[in-house]
Amino acid sequence: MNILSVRNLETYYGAIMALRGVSIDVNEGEIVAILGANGAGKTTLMKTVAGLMDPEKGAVDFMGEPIARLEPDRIVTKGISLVPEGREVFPYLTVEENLKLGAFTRRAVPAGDLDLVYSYFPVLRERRRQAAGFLSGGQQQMLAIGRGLMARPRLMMLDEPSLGLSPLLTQEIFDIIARLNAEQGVTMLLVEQNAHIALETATTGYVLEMGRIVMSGPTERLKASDDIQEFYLGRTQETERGQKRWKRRKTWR
Amino acid sequence: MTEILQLLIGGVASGCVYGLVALGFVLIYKASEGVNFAQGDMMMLGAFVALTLGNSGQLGLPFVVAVPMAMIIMFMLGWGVERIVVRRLFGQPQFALVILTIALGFVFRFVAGLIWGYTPLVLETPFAGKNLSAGGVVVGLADLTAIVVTIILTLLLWAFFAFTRYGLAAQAASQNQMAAYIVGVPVMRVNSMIWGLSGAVATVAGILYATRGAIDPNIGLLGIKAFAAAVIGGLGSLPGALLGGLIIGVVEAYAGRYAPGEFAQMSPYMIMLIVLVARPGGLFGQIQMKKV
Amino acid sequence: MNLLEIRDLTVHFGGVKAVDGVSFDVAPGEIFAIIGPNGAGKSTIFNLISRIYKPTRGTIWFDGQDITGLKAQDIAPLGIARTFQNIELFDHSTVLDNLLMGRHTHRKTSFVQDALFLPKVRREERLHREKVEEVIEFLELEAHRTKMIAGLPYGVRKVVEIGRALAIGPRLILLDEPASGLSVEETQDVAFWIEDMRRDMGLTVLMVEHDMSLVTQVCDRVLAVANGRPLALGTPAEVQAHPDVQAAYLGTEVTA
Amino acid sequence: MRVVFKTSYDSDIDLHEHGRDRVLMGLLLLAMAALPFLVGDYYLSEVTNTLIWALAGMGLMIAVGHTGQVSLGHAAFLAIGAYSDAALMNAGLPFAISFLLAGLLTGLFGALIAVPAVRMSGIYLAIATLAMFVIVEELVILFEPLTGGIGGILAPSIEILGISFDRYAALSNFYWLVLGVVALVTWGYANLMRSPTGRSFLAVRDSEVSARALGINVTQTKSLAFGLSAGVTGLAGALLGHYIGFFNYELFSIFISINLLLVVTIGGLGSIQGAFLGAILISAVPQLIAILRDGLNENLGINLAGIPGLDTMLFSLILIGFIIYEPTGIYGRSLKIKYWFEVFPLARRDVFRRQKSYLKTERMK
Amino acid sequence: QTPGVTDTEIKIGSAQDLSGLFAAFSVPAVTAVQMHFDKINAAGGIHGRKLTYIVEDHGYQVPKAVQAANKLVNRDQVFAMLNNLGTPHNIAMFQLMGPQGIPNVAPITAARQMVEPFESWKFIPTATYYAAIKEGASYLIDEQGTQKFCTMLLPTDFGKEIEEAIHEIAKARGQELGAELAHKPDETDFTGAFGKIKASGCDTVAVGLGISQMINAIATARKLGMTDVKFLLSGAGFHTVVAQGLAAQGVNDGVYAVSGWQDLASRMDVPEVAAWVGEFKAASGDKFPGSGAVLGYSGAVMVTEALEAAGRDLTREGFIKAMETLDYEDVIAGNTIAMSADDHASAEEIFVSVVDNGGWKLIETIK
Ligand SMILES: Nc1ncnc2c1ncn2[C@@H]1O[C@H](COP(=O)(O)OP(=O)(O)OP(=O)(O)O)[C@@H](O)[C@H]1O
Ligand SMILES: Nc1ncnc2c1ncn2[C@@H]1O[C@H](COP(=O)(O)OP(=O)(O)OP(=O)(O)O)[C@@H](O)[C@H]1O
Ligand SMILES: [Mg+2]
Ligand SMILES: [Mg+2]
Repeated sequence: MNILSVRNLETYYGAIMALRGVSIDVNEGEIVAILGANGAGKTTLMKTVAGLMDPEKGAVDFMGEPIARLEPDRIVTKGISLVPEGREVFPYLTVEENLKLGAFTRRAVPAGDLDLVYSYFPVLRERRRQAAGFLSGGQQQMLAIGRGLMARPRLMMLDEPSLGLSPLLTQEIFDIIARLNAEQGVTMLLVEQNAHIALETATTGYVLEMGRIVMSGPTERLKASDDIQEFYLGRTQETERGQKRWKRRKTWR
Repeated sequence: MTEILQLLIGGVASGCVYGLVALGFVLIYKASEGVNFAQGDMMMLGAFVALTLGNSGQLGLPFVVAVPMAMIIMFMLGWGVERIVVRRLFGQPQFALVILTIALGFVFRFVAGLIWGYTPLVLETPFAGKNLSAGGVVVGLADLTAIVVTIILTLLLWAFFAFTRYGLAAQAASQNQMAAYIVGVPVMRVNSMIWGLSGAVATVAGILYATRGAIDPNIGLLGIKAFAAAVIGGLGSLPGALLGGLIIGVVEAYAGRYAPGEFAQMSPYMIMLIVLVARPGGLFGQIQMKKV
Repeated sequence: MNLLEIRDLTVHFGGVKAVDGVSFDVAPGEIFAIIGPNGAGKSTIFNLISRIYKPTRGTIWFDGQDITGLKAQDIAPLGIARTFQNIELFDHSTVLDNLLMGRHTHRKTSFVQDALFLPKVRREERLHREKVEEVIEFLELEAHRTKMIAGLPYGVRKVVEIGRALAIGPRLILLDEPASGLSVEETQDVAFWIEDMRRDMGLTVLMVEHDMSLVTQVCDRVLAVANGRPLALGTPAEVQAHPDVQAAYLGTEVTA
Repeated sequence: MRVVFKTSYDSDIDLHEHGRDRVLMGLLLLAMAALPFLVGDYYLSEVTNTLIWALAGMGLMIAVGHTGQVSLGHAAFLAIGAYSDAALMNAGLPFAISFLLAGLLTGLFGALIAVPAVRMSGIYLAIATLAMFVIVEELVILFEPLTGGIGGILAPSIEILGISFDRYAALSNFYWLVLGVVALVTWGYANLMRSPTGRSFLAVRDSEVSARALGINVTQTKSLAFGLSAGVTGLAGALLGHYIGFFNYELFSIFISINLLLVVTIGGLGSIQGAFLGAILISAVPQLIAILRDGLNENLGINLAGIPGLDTMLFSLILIGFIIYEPTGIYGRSLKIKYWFEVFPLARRDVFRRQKSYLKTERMK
Repeated sequence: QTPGVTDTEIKIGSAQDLSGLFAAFSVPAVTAVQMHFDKINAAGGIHGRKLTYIVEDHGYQVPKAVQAANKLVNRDQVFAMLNNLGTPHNIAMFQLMGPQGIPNVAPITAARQMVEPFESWKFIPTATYYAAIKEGASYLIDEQGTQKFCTMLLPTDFGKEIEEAIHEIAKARGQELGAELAHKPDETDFTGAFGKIKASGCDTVAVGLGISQMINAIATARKLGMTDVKFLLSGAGFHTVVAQGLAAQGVNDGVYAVSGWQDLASRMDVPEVAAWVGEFKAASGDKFPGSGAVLGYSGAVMVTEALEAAGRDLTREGFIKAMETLDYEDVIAGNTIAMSADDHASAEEIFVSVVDNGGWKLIETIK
């Protein structure tokens, strides 16, 4: 079943058109990855779906209901949770308070959920009484993800979840994503620079460039594409150190 | 000795009034990091509303009815002000709110002048002029009320922020509005509620202030000193606001008695400067170097 | 002689031992990486070198000078530039102005001269601008020159921050996760830039990075830390092969 | 839209982007200089007043707009400027010297205040400067021999080289004097902002940590900015003293500080033009309201004088409107209008559409 | 042609505080003046000319007062000024008015600079605070047995006037002075102040504070058991609300006020007074007229009387001459208005009143 459908979304920053008519579909129980160079508009797309930005045109439907232009907190109540770019933790609140706030829409905080998050990220349990603002970059990223999990959403949107995480943790995060998806049926929409691991985990992928979707399909097919291979997986680029180099521009620019 | 005690009581009582107005500042700061420069004027309006409800020449309701009603009316006013004007500044730098509330203060004073006139009026309260005395120390009933009410209110508000879901949400909203939205906090509605609360608190402060003399549209100027109290305590800390108020009140009382004339005047501000130089974020303030 | 010598560096925050007895040397012209799990104390080491934090114990020597007691603003004039993990740019200024601010240590005019805009000021401004244009060209920032930072995507900001550090004209540059949030292609650019910094500008590079492919590609030596303590030091291959490093940091399967 | 092809770095360094701007600026100055021949006393006084407010506004703008140091105590610097200028003139110094000394003294005082104050920020600094203001106010009352205490003093009449520059006796001359001072300060200010000093101001405003990492001494930079701010405000204070002719401590009230804050915010934070536009607003709009009110009474017989404080209320409503609908200030609005004309008829309304924005705590510096 | 005068109109200007700290004086004053002018205009004006009262609001800010003066003098070209409020404000405005000799009638401040140094164009309605306090203090010494004065004052010009008057009297009578306390408008706790006063052994305190503060301070003294200390207030404290507020706090005696006009509330049996109070209430939305209203009324009457006397050929010189010939009873203010070429302080009497169960009772009239 189609859980999220975005149609011809256009979003501006003042005069700058960051999304130029984006349409994507996310089916229930899927993991969808969005790839794109920096400045492509991935974050903008996520924020628009979450209601943090107002689209100029277009529609966003969640479980058949239009949600575009709703207040962001209403959208959360409907079951969408966002792990934002740049962590955005509450710096003066403790780690535990941050996590509890993640479950704000659920009123009571089930103790089991906290333990689950702590079991994913044991560091957070160690630091649970510490102000979140003084965690290291990666620890804050864990906290942001943990906070997102606390909401028990139907659709989870993750904006570069691996940003600043160690290789080990990056793997773990993607394991968690896959597990939540498999065990609890949480639908995942994720933006990731580490295309390699993203395409491994996801079932469907979109490529966003300059505010437009330029490619989409099952990840198996995307992985086979030359352009993806070259620009996102870095496979063909066999540079030798010290050698004069030149870059091929992406074909769709 | 009795004099020292007497001064202490006087200082504590007036410190409580400062502290109460300061609580209003802190409430709003805690929920949005904004500063409401019209807080003193909300106090003024609160006192006038209570006067209209309670004074014998006016509606003449019993005091115990008039006070809660005034608080409710002022809650709605605070709420409305947030809904109608303050909300439109959402996401703008805090500085904009400072200017907005300064202008709002002028509007409030204008409205009060229009309705109640500029000539001071006396609020009738059951405690005016009634005193208790023990061992040579005289305590006005009004002073006693101020102290008790302030302590209760501070505790209540503190508990609200420390233990309730919405209290935590309000703090979260002040630290990062976007993140608060992301976790589903209705940031704007929380703000309205806090503004309403601060209106109600201001009403109590206004009534206690009024027991000491008369009220006119300009009594809101007290807000400046109360603001100083909030800052000494460290904006954002409710016990801090109370402590700040007490410090100013008590210092004023003792300086008024023992310091040479002009220094008595300057003393609260001197204390404030000293506190801020030593602790740039106030006594209980949280200002830290950003982790980079 | 070593450009940077760190001995027994230690700092505590309350009960947390963020950095605990770390020592290492960076030779001139070296590209040196610090790796380690999240919260290992890597950024804290940078903050100690740039004197944002005061060490509880230990010394930092730069080019034969003990800089442990200096103030934060005295570090840049020595020729140490840095970037921040979470990007600390001047959001309400343009890219160009941000880079020009990097030239602060080279200013030769007083504020009075500035106010009168004496010919000397103009001369200096031209020089600063030339230097900055070199950086812009090097990092291919031409298209963003007059844009406000606030409106730039994450990736470009990262590059601007590197540019601002380069504008200082440093001898040692500290890069805190230069490639985080960048795509494979952009990371490749960063790799080339780092190599050029050493080759063309004669810089010594100290960086913190989680992208092991970048580390392997450009670094001469790597220090692995965990829980604030040094774990292993050596060439990228040696360190990656170290069992503790694999357990604490890399995981079983080494990502390409 | 006019596109300038820049062929040298100088075109970025120059104050004006293209020749046309330079010519316009010249014309404006010329028109201003010719004003006494064109308008009567009423308008000339008002323009003089506005210029003095603009000067004070520029002073505050350095602190608030360019280094992010909010001050609620700038009335104190106006006072120090006014009193020290008067005292020095009464001690026999000629105006030219006492005026500069007044600015210098105020500036030094400001820089001194700033040393402990730099550790504070935002609202804390605002309230500390307010405390400073209250203390200065008390000191003014205390130093009766110099300041006239509560009673106040008459400002000495200005004479330079035998020519009177008295505000009341020779308004045109006084106007030219003010205009000259304002023009010079504006030029110096603009110069600062295009030079390393100005950039270091912006740097400490936006991120103290990175400013330090770039070798900028934050304490020094902030003190310098605050000192300059105080100095310029002090100059404005000296002129204000002469303009009003008589003053006691009540002239320099907290409302003056607030008005100055309005000048810089409504004008447009962080722009020199903003100080001027804000000054025009703060001095002209109340007059405009008054004149309109008189007109209503005269022509339509609607007498609004019976509603006390209406003028102030209307002015406050205008302020509220501005803050809500034009948070970038009048200068921001003027840029938009300029853009609209430049690309006419191609401007789209949505160019200045505002996207939602969110705040984060400013307690973490 | 005289500025501000046409065949059909005379423009009178005023710079008032309609939105600031002293609105309590300005607002009723403006109402009273407007009321009186409307009445005159309705009756055909003065010598066929209607009166226009142009009021500018300076909010007690001196720069705004100067702006207001600039507008009134240079733009509106008013004939005369009536009821300008504030001492520094008036003095600043004088510099624009003086050279043109624009009459400044009944400014709302009782500072001596309003008549000193003498200028032909300066007129004040009542005795200065200085003169009134001197008389009041003498009265207290002679009739109520005051031995030692203390003062509690705001740092304003009227505080200054009271201070100087008390100093003068104490010196003349060979009395010692007790504590002299300076206060701030936002002070709310006077326990410490009375500690000082008690310690210095005063039996009378001259008070120049804000209205609410006066109530608060006197009630504090009584609360602390200082029941036999007397208080002397100036015209600024001679206000019905002070008496009411004190009554609410249980203070019903020992508080004296000196002023150049009489209390209205206690004279409601005088038909003119009752009628005028009724009119004022109607015009102001049921607000009882206070000192401001009386000052406004008495200034307005002065102006219209003098305009009437000056005749159809109106010049400022003529108006000034006419002012100097005024001599009539002002029933509302309860005083006599009389001026001459060398006396521009109109009312002659000084009234001493005492609080009495929520009102003021006249106990002495000093000529
Ligand atoms: N606040 C802003 N003001 C103006 N333009 C902006 C703003 N934020 C983003 N943009 C522009 O919108 C476009 C899309 O930005 P967005 O942040 O969505 O990109 P992204 O794909 O998430 O990039 P990254 O990988 O760097 O995070 C970019 O070109 C950027 O310049
Ligand atoms: N100012 C501070 N106050 C309290 N604790 C701090 C402070 N700075 C750092 N820490 C703690 O020190 C530890 C090391 O932090 P640091 O930022 O150096 O980690 P890191 O190695 O850079 O990690 P990451 O890879 O996640 O960026 C963390 O546990 C962090 O919580
Ligand atoms: Mg992004
Ligand atoms: Mg780090």
